[in-house]
Amino acid sequence: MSASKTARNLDVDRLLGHHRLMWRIRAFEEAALQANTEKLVLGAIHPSIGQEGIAVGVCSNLRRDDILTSTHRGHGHTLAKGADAGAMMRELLGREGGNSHGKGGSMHIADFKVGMLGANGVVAANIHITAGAAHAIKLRGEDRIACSIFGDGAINRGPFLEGLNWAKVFVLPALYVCEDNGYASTTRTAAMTAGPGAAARAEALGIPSVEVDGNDVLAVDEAVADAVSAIRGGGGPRFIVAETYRLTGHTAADPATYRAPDEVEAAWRRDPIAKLAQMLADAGVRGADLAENERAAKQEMDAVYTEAKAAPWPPLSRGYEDVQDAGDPRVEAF
Amino acid sequence: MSASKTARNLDVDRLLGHHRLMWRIRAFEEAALQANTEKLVLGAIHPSIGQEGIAVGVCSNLRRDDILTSTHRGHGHTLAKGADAGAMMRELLGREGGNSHGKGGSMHIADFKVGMLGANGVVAANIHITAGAAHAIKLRGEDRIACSIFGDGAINRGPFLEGLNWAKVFVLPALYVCEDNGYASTTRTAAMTAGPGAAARAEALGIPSVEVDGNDVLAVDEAVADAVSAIRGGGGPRFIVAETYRLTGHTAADPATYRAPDEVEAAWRRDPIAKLAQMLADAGVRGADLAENERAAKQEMDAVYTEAKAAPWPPLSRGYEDVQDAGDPRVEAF
Amino acid sequence: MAVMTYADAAKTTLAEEMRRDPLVWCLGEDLGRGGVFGQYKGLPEEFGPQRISDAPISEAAILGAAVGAAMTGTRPVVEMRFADFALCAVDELVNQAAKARYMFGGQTKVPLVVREPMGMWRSSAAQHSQSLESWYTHIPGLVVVCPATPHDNRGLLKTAIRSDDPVVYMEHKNLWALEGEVPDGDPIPFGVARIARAGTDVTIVSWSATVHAATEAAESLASEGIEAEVIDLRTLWPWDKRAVFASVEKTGRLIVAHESVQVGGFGAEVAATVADALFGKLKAPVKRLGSPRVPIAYAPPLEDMLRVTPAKIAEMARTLVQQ
Amino acid sequence: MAVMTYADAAKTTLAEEMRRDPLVWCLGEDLGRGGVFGQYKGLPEEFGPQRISDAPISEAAILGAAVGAAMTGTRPVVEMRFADFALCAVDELVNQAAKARYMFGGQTKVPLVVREPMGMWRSSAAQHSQSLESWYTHIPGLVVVCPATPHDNRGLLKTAIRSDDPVVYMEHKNLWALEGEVPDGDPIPFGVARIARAGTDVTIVSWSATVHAATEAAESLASEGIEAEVIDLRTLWPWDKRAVFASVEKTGRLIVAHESVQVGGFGAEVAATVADALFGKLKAPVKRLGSPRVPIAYAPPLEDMLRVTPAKIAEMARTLVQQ
Ligand SMILES: Cc1ncc(C[n+]2csc(CCOP(=O)(O)OP(=O)(O)O)c2C)c(N)n1
Ligand SMILES: Cc1ncc(C[n+]2csc(CCOP(=O)(O)OP(=O)(O)O)c2C)c(N)n1
Ligand SMILES: [Mg+2]
Ligand SMILES: [Mg+2]
Repeated sequence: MSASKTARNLDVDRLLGHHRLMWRIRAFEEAALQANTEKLVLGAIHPSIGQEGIAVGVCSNLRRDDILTSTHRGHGHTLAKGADAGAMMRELLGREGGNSHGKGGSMHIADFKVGMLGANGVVAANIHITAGAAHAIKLRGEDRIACSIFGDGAINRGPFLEGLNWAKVFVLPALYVCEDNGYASTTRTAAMTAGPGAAARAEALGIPSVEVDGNDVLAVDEAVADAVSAIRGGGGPRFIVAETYRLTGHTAADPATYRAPDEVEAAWRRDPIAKLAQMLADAGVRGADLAENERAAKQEMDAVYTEAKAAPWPPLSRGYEDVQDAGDPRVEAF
Repeated sequence: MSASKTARNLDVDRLLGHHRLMWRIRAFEEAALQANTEKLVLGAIHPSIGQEGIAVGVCSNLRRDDILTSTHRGHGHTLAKGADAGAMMRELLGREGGNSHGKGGSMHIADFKVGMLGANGVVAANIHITAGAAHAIKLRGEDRIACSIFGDGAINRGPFLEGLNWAKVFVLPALYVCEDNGYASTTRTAAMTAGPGAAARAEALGIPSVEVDGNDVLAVDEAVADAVSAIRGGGGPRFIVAETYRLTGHTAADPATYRAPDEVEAAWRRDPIAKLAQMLADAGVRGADLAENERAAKQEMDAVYTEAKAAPWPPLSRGYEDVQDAGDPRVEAF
Repeated sequence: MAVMTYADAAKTTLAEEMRRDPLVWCLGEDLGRGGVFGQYKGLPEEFGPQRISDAPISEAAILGAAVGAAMTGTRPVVEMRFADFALCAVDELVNQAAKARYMFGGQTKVPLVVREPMGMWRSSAAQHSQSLESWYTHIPGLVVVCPATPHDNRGLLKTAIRSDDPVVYMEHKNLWALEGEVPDGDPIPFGVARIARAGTDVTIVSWSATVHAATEAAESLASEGIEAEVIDLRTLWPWDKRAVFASVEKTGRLIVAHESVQVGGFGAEVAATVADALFGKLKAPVKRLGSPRVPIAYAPPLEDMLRVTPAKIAEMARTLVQQ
Repeated sequence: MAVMTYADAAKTTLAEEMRRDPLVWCLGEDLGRGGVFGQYKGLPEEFGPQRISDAPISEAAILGAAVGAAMTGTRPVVEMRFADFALCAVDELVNQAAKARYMFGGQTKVPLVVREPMGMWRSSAAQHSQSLESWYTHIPGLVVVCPATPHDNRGLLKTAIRSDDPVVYMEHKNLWALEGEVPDGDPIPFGVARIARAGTDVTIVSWSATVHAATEAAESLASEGIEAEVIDLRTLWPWDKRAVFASVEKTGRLIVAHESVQVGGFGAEVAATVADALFGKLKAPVKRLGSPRVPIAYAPPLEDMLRVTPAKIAEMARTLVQQ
């Protein structure tokens, strides 16, 4: 164990929990990819393999009643916030018993019971929603916080400016986390992003910002812990940029040929799960315990997937439910 | 003449021209206010009295073939870009012979002949349009530049982020000028604007920025001259914040009771025209010459107003013109 | 019961609802000084800056934040200032507010009122005059309300604020100063039209300010012996087909009149629905009267050309009753 | 003449137009790698990154910049990726692009093509499936194009690029892979419908992908002795009233079928126009067939429920011809 690691004052139990959760996310994503291969998911799937450290580092600092919003790449965040993997997989497969009865699918994965107010198919749209959730929390005088995770591509959309300005002007309990994986679909974000970066933009809005290695779950955990305690103390919004890499294509269907193989290989060597495993091994955790986390996660998600495949389609009556209270949505009504 | 003023190396002829143009703008605005009082203008008028230094300082560095876009408060910019005051006043009165045949009015004042591509009724919308104009200039390999003037309220809208990022990413010949008059309608912009300010936001997008006293036309002139030469040299976009104050209400109909009288009085003591007059007097210009600028401007705009009042309404046939090439817009066509 | 303006009817109602329910709050530019049309005058003093909240010029954030705040247990009333500026926040309204309940399988609702002052208002030109109510009728999840009178601006706003649906609430700028009796009574339910004037010869369906043009037309027609029935739909989604069918079954003739552009306007929905449902029972073709497909001009004579006036409506009615 | 896909027809045309006119350029996210649907594959190599330009995720800037670039003498082709994302740029399209020419009294034109891939595409859910063509028909200044075949995706795109109007060009995502013959001939003018299938008993008017459902319905109806005439409008503004009237005068019956939501859909415009113009000449009421007023669901069975299928169209046609 190196000095710097000792300095970090490792909480091995907490980190073992992180390791377990990161494996659960990865195994869930592997199952989702499998579902795509088997054509049981027809819409787009955006796996978060390689980015698990951020989901876990962020959400392990959120309470169940704190609010989280996410992006198209939201499975990991949702699981980490405490959603049931079975309900999520049923949702991905469009089945009854999915979180949203199969009506939203992967890009709209949500579990309001655990404060997860939805992934979003529109890049950056969750930034405003989070500002509003934080605004409601403040109006209601609660001590919850609202957190938004989004990608590095999102920082070029208007809501980044408008939403962060909003959160700061109204001194809202909001945490903004940018997952900087270097890409927006097939585009290197650096090529389309002016200036010194996301953190500088947030600072220019008066929001204290830090940059962390998103593949180091401990670093994320610590940065988020600091930010969350400042926010809960009434200090207004905080911003975190977490650098990472997506180890798969943009979607399950994307071969990602726009990236050089050695770039991807190098990224695998920074795999956040392996990195944490190494840290735990260095701290004396037995290889068997780490392997067990992996095995258990895979077994769980295999079962989840098998179970989801067996779940029924939602009944057609669901199709007309949950539209709105006013009026009759059916064509025959007209 | 103080040392600092000598250091500025006054070009008296140029400044006398500025003085004349500032008076022309003010006299135009006074006539527009009169038209509002006489109910010859029924839509909103946003006078730029007190902000003339920016219009003149900016536009005196633009060539006729450079492009300018503006806001709801655009009369001064348009005049300074070289538009004909008579056509403008006819436009404000909705008359034939207006720049747009009376179809756009004050908030859409434009004169494409002199590169003035329009005021805009939507705050910040001109930021994108300017980026696009600059993009076209670059694609065509021209040495023109495109300039956008907008208010301090505009920096909280998405286009500020998206448009400035765009201009920087594509290294476009674009000049962005923020007229910071402290207010957005009845709201103190500071209360709704997070962080250190407009310049910091532009810097966070990698755009070199300066802050100047917008009531000092010479300071504006110098800052813009620097920026324009950098831009024409291929250096990409520049940003200028010019502090000022609007000496009238937000619109001709606004009594502006949300401002303390002494705040307004203090602002009158920083009247940019008086300030320039003082500078010129200090430099030895005769009071009579300065008075002549004022007199001539008032006489011109009186005549312009009288003439516009006598102008005919646009013929009804104009109503169906300029919609689009495809299809027939008339109801009877259907 | 009191006589008050259309603007005051809404303001009084808002105050009542805010007193009743501490979770109702308003957000928008310049609200702290009473709003650009004075629709919030006095409310900042009573409810404070948190519940009558100023906002930066950030329409997308205003609406987007309201979506998040609605999903988090409050009931925001959003002020968009001019309906035209709501075009800066369409993703937030259409992709987010309208769809959240369905996409999330009923896990949430989005109780939200979006006030969008609409319509032509002398020489406001192309970017401050639009009427896009028909757009919102096309979006599943949204309610669309277009009150024409002070009375309705009370009863419908109450219903809108209490509704769990996102409601696009479009007040006509030209009606702010209109006075009328405003009874204390119950909220007015969505989907119930108002017979603005009874008649037997021709039905005129309308909403918002054009209802008054239709009523004026009906009065001048009456002097010629033509009795027009004027129906004010009040809400476009849901809309009161039953009332419209009942009227047209009686008169056999229908004109749908609205200020917005005729092509693709909601008049087409009403016309197509009636022409289908009452096929064979009509004495004349169903007619529509809307604006030509032209942006709104600034010069008064050109602006007037685009208006649906009492004269145009009466002229069309005269032609119809001869059939 | 060649057989090619709908996607390739557009790509080939774009390349031809870009070779012809150096002022034509494309901008949008991921174009440098050929676009998300491969619609631009190969073009970056031929035309370089300046003319096939990547863009940040900034729909509002993409469209807004295109407006400025169009007013400054170039002819931008804007890629919006999914029609749903165009909702992030409505001010730019509606308040700016559509109105500039009129507001500025003809001082400028805004020659601009906005490509908006539209429609349901298996399990894309509520934010990636919308068809909002009817919105754009309601906006003065805009042209609205919805090609259904590879042939039309060539001829209409040529016209769109050469047009001086802002054109909303909506390709259906489900048609990208559709193959068909693409003659070399002339651009196809706006406002001219295509008779997709001739018939005498009932007219089916449609556009975009639903044209194929209508044609399929017509084929199955033919086996029952019912001859349906299928009209593909191709452009919704302007739309070919003449062709529709001529057909309905012959058949006496009309169905308007479209994928988008029925309430407030463009089908209402066609239906209301025809029911008015041909009043007394119709054998049956004019019918519409569109989606229920429901956001688009993800689960395949629920998504299917919303579709306008050949079976639904045929069923409606059968009922009509009995009248
Ligand atoms: C407003 C909007 N524009 C475009 C898209 C299409 N899109 C989906 S994901 C994506 C890239 C997002 O990049 P980033 O924000 O970095 O997230 P990442 O995919 O890297 O996690 C794009 C452009 C979208 N969903 N929404
Ligand atoms: C998108 C949008 N929102 C709101 C308005 C209404 N509005 C007109 S001017 C104005 C204030 C603008 O303030 P600022 O940008 O500082 O310009 P100033 O009026 O001070 O010159 C507002 C809110 C608008 N025109 N456009
Ligand atoms: Mg990314
Ligand atoms: Mg200002």
